[in-house]
Amino acid sequence: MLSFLIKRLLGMIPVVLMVMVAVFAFVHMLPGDPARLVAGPEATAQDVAAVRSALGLDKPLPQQFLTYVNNTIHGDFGLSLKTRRPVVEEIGMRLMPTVWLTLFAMIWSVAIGLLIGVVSAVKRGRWPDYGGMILAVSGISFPPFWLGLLLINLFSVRLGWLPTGGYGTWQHFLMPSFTLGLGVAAVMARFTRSAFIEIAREDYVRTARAKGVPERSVIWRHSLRNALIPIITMVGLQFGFLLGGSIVIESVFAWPGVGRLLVDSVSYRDYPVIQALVLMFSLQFIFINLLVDILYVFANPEIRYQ
Amino acid sequence: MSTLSTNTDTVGKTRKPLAEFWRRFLRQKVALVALGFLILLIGAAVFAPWIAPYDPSAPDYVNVLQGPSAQHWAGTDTYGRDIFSRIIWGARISLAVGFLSVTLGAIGGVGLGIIAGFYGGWVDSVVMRISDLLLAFPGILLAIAVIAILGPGITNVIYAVAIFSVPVFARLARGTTLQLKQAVYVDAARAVGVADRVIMIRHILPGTLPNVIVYFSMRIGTSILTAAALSFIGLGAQPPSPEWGAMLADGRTYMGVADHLTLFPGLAIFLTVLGFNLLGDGLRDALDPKLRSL
Amino acid sequence: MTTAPQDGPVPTINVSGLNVEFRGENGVFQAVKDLSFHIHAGETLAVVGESGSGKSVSSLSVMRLIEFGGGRISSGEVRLVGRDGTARDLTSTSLKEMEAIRGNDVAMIFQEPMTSLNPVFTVGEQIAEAVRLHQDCTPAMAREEALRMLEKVRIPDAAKILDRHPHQLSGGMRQRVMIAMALSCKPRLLIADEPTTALDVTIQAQILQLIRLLQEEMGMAVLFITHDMGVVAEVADRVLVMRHGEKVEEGDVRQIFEAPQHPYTRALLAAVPKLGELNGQDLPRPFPQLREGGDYRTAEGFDQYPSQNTVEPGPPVLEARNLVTRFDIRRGLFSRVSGRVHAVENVSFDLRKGETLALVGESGCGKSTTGRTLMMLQEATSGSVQYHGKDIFRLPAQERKAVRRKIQYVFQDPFASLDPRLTVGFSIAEPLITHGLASGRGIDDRVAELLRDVGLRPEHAQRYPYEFSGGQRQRICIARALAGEPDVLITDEAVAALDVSIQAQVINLLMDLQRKRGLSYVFISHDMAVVERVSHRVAVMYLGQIVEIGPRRQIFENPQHPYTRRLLAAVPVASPDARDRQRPLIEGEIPSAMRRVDDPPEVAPLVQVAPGHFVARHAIGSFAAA
Amino acid sequence: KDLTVAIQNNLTGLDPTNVNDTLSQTSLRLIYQGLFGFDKDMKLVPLLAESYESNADATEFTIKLREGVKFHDGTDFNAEAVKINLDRLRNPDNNLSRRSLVSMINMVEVVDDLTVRLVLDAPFGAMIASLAHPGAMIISPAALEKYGDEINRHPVGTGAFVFDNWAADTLTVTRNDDYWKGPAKVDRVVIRSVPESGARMAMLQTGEAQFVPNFPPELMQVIEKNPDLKVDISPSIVEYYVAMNNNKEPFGNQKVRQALNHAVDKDAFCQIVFSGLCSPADSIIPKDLSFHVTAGEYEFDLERARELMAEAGYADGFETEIWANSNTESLRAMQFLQQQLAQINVDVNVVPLEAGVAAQRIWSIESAEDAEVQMYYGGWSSSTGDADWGIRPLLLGENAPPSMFNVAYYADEELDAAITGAIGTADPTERAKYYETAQKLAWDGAPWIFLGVADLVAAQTADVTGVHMLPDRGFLLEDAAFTE
Ligand SMILES: Nc1ncnc2c1ncn2[C@@H]1O[C@H](COP(=O)(O)OP(=O)(O)OP(=O)(O)O)[C@@H](O)[C@H]1O
Ligand SMILES: Nc1ncnc2c1ncn2[C@@H]1O[C@H](COP(=O)(O)OP(=O)(O)OP(=O)(O)O)[C@@H](O)[C@H]1O
Ligand SMILES: [Mg+2]
Ligand SMILES: [Mg+2]
Repeated sequence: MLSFLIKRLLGMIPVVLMVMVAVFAFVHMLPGDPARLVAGPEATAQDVAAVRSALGLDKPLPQQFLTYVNNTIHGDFGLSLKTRRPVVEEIGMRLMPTVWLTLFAMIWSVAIGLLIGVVSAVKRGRWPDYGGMILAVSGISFPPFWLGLLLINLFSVRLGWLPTGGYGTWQHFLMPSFTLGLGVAAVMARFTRSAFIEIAREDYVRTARAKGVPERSVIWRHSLRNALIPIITMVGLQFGFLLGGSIVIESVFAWPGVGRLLVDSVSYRDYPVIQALVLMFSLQFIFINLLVDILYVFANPEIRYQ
Repeated sequence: MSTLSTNTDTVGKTRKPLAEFWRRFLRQKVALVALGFLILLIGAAVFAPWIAPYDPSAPDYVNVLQGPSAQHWAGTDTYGRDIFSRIIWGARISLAVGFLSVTLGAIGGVGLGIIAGFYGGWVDSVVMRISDLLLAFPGILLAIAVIAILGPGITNVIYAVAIFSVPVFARLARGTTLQLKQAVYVDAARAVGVADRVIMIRHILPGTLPNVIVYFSMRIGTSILTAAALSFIGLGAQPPSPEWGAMLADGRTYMGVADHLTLFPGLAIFLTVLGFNLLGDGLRDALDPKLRSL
Repeated sequence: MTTAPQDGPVPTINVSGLNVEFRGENGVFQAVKDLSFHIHAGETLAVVGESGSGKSVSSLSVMRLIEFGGGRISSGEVRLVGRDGTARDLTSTSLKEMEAIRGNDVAMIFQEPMTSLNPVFTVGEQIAEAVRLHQDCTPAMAREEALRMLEKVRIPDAAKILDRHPHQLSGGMRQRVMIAMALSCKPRLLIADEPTTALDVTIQAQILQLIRLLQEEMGMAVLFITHDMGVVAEVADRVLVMRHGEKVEEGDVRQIFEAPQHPYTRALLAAVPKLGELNGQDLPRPFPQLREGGDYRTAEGFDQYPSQNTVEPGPPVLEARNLVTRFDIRRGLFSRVSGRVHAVENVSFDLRKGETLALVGESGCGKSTTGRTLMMLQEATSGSVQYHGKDIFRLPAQERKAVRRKIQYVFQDPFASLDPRLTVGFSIAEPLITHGLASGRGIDDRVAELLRDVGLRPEHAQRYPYEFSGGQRQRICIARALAGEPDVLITDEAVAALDVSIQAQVINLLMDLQRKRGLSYVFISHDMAVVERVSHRVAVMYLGQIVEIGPRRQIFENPQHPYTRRLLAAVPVASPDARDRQRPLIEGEIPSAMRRVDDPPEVAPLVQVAPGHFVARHAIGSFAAA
Repeated sequence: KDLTVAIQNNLTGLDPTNVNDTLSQTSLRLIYQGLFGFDKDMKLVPLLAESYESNADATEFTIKLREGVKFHDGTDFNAEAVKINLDRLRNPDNNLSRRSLVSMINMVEVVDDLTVRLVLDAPFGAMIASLAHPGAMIISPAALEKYGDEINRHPVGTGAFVFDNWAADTLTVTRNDDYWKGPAKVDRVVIRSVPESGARMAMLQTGEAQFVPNFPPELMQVIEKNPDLKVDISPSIVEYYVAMNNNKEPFGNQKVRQALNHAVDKDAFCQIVFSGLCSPADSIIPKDLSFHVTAGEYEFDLERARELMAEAGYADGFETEIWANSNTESLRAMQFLQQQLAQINVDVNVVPLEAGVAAQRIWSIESAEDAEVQMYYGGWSSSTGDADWGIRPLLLGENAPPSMFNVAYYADEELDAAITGAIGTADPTERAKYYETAQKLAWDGAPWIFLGVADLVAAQTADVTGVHMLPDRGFLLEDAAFTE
């Protein structure tokens, strides 16, 4: 187990390096001059030139890249070009809101998704199936910002039950995590249904019934455990998407998270922040992948660490 | 004695898998309805110039922001343009983006995923590491990168969305392939002398399809919305071409004042995505002979 | 023929007028028609019949599991006397109530041991769950009970096995786990659906004895489904013969064996291969076939076929030389090879045109791996295989494809070797298409012909694998292998899943093909009686090595290696008179073929004891050097 | 009670000398003050200064400072503090983005504890206006000493509120009880960034925010229906225009430029793009900027436009491209222009540009010859509140990109002379004359399609008073109070 972990982590080093090269290439390929944006709309050409040299952006690219790699290895992510706060701090204060939001959204949506998926699979071809699937499909078809605004209108403005946005108490989590999780719940429901139908005809399910296992347990214990592999894969992927992909929701609900930071940084060409964020996303992705692989083993002992 | 006791019946035809698949698909009622709707939609897109009652980009400053009426079934927008006509014309763009981008992504992804899973070794490593890289990059960022490099416009949006669909399809397909290539029937095909290429297409690809189709149909919705998001930051369809997502994004500042601006494009997206998803479910079920007798 | 309740005690189960149907696309299919039978406590009813005759469906109906497979009990009554002594009709019991009956009053051992255990739970948990469900006890007590059951089915090292997952166990062990699970609640009725079909004779002998012992201990009624008349003779008190979903005959085991009434039963019995029937004969000989209306008791009632001398002189078609196939077991951070499975170790043999070489041995001895290596499905560690003098491991891709057509393989697991997403017709057509052997309507015609050849109907081409019974699937696989018109056919337990009559037909078919086309066979089997019928030569494998190889007659009449003798002794004899219920249980599993890297097995050339008859004289596993 | 203000974007920093966006600058006015400032009508008022004098040619300014003012950290405000601040800002080594405000200063002299004298390199009539800009606000010298570069995160000024906390999207300040004008009436001010306009409106409705500056005009109806809310509409100094690249054919032709001006219905522009909360432009600078005069009118007249086009040899029109930053409002404006110009056969291709791309393709070009821009839609506000910054960066010949913002690449000698003449003097009447000439010349030359000056819309809860928007889109919160 331990050696498996170590091996997996070592195997990811090239990915991280590739991400670093890619993100560096990416930010420098983006048209747009950060010096110009930093210097501000009223800056003259000289101002811009001064800013550029102060930021070290006038150096040859290979040199900039080496500096970037060197600094990154030493844990120095530099200052945000935009706010001049350390990048670590800039990301640090937005990370947890995003992580909590994602977790919260993930937990309820996976739970609900599984429930709908299983019920649909079990009642296949009957109305709970159609109902569940149409519900699930609606979840994906709703443009999130539209839904978000509708929710705010209903629960905050009309009913006054929930705050319109911002990060704080548990009430603050309800609407954003609902909006965010809806798509995931839909994906989960449909994948669960699909995986579940595959499993339902396996011989061992029949064996379970033959020994008198109650139908509920046949479904939730014997079948679901086996259907978990594709489900876990999907959860992993969705999780990755959510952490980086909650941009729209963070905007609508004024959530101080990293998704918004990313978009802001891109439009500001805030190189250090973009680089650090993408690196963080990829690390987090690697971590989730690892977790998924570990879960695989728990879900299905036939899969060995390879 | 070489012919054993048999009831001599009519000679059955060896049904080709495709024909068989069709026969089963035709029994999926909901999917057929969805297919019907989508065909209608595609028809509307193709024949938009004849169907749409108004020019989708002709302004009418006298009649701006009007609610639905007999003249304008879905009302008018800020410029007094007929929203219904815009939705019909917009189907061209939204369907193209939604469908083409995901199709491209799926073809690329599934192909790579199957090859990676089937051959394993370094091929697998390379394909999977690249897909990890793409996955680790937030999708919207990737899209911005593609468009920043290729320039804005709807075609490039299609490429952008296609590229960031690739890794997930690759993963899905690879996962199933890893399972299926262990199957005895793959060995059996190989023992008969079937080429690797044919094995991948005939025996492994169909096995990956149920998951791929489900994801495919969901992805279409996502990509319509992604295209909308890109349109919104100015990287998508060129104004004044009517793109549903852009219409929705535009109209949202009028929510509470002129709700029909978001309602109708929202509904169009909703129904289209719903259609693709239900169709996807139907296809999935038709592909799975095990489900037949249920 | 109805089974009126007889005098004496009430039978544990009484089935009357059972009808089961499947609703398919092409209308309703009646799988079981008006079936009636009963079994008393302590009694064993064997159900025999050809593949697809409705044996499994009947038993699943008794369990009310048929509903989950798409079937429906359309009428009939299944009256079971429960633990509390009251009889109730299971067909009108709600599915909810059935949960308390299943596993408790009725338990079932399934036909497929490999897939019938849930891969994600430890076997201990799976047994303990059954205990917990029906007995009021704590988890710890259930676990205790599970351990006791495992010991009872004589799994060595039961305490350790308790925490293993199914994939870590061999087929034989899994089947014993299934039995332990079924018996854990001491059911009133045990249904065993071909519990030993997939197993080799030594394990089969163990399991049969085990069921019988436990039956005596617990006084269960046993419904034993099989197509092996040897097994029937061994275990049954009464026998029920089924065909096309109907009961054709029922009676006491002696009566059935000695005075069968129905022609089908007679045909069945006539087809039973009996070990030693070909004593004194050098050549293989097809099974006699009962003539229409012929008397099964006299040789005159049968069409007899002459011995076949199909072996052609000349260079061998296939020559295996010092074939070695090992599997590395890797562990740890740097994937160090920590052990090797010596699945095939230094195997050499020739195969001539028109010859059948049987490969026999226990489960896991490397038979399939040898076959797979010959097929180039498994890379050989070393050694060579020559086909018509060409080393097939070193052929260019194009020639390799051609060779693949000429050497065909019938896989051990018929269900797994058919693509579930393709119609069987297409699967059979695949070699034709691949090698361009037919086109257009020609394909359909050829497929229809092949299906008929193996005793199926042409319209079966449109069906999917899951719609067939095990035996039907096996025949489909044979049809597919024949489609490419091969020279060499490697059949891996090709007839193991077939009922005797079909088995005889298929074997006769194979031999017929051999005669007509000069086909050569590598016939992998654990059924010594069948092997005796078909083979010219026999190779006995043990732990990856050939321990004895020679002409069939030599091996059967004058076995030299102790292992060969043990194998022959374990074969059940298809006569109720021959049963010896006091035979001691053979304990344990066969030793593992996995070894440490630095501990290779001893290999040595075989020693010739008679012309063409070679025997290993060096130590292999538990057999010491002689 | 706390006052919560919901704004659209995140603040970019807390060092006034080093931020560029109006929102950050205006928010910092809570904490910091300059020597001069603006009242709610953008009229220059002295704050930390009491009065000033200048010599005739606008090269020396002597400023009298207010007495008894203390920074939040207890440091005294005095001439030395002013010198330290101005010297810090104008020192090129410090790379402060607002350096251009004071770069013309040659020397800062401490005359006595409460008097400073600024000596300039060259005459600069707009000096005092520059000092009123938030970029020239005064920071505590002790804090500068203490925090160095970190001053960006630890602002210490003399304003009505003391810095409390700056998190990801919220700035919190608390009342300064020692404020020299007397303590403010609210305990705390919270400035939160809420990107979606719909969400900002919702916050007003639920009472989570009391003031929303830059309120989208299209949502006014909602506010008007709600008795607890009100809107405040005031004129701005943001003028919208389309710059036509004079180096590109056919925009080098004055007749074409004038034709385009006649072809656009400016009232309709105001209606469509700003829901009517806007007035058509009548000069190159907005009405509320000092020295504004009405320069003329290009009435909406398609006949006249076609005539002019024909005269210029473009009767059949031409094809061109319009660029703008991509946001809802410019997209709307560009589509509107596209439709309008189509009436005289000018076929306009709309190209919205993402902010970074715009910066690259419009402003960061190597030289004027490389410019690809044909038409550019944008708005401009003079952040110093002076006509100079409203004209010079946009129309002076030498100020074409990359040096400044003359995207029209307009170069007219007479106009250039008027613009440079105006900064050569500190005498208001003389400056007024120069600017009148400049405005007339530029209007006639038509380097732009003159569009309109948008109104400012701010929404607030009815129980709040004393919150105002400034014409440059900033806001004043100092006098905020709750009525009970
Ligand atoms: N789920 C099903 N759907 C449709 N037909 C089925 C199904 N299961 C079984 N059958 C059909 O019912 C008949 C009886 O099958 P059954 O499995 O009982 O055979 P069997 O006697 O057990 O044969 P074998 O010895 O090969 O196991 C066969 O013709 C089979 O094709
Ligand atoms: N891919 C593999 N990796 C590791 N070990 C394997 C592999 N395939 C087979 N083995 C091992 O090789 C040995 C021989 O297996 P093989 O399947 O050839 O046995 P067999 O004689 O066909 O047995 P059975 O009668 O049960 O089919 C067994 O111990 C098996 O566990
Ligand atoms: Mg069966
Ligand atoms: Mg085998």
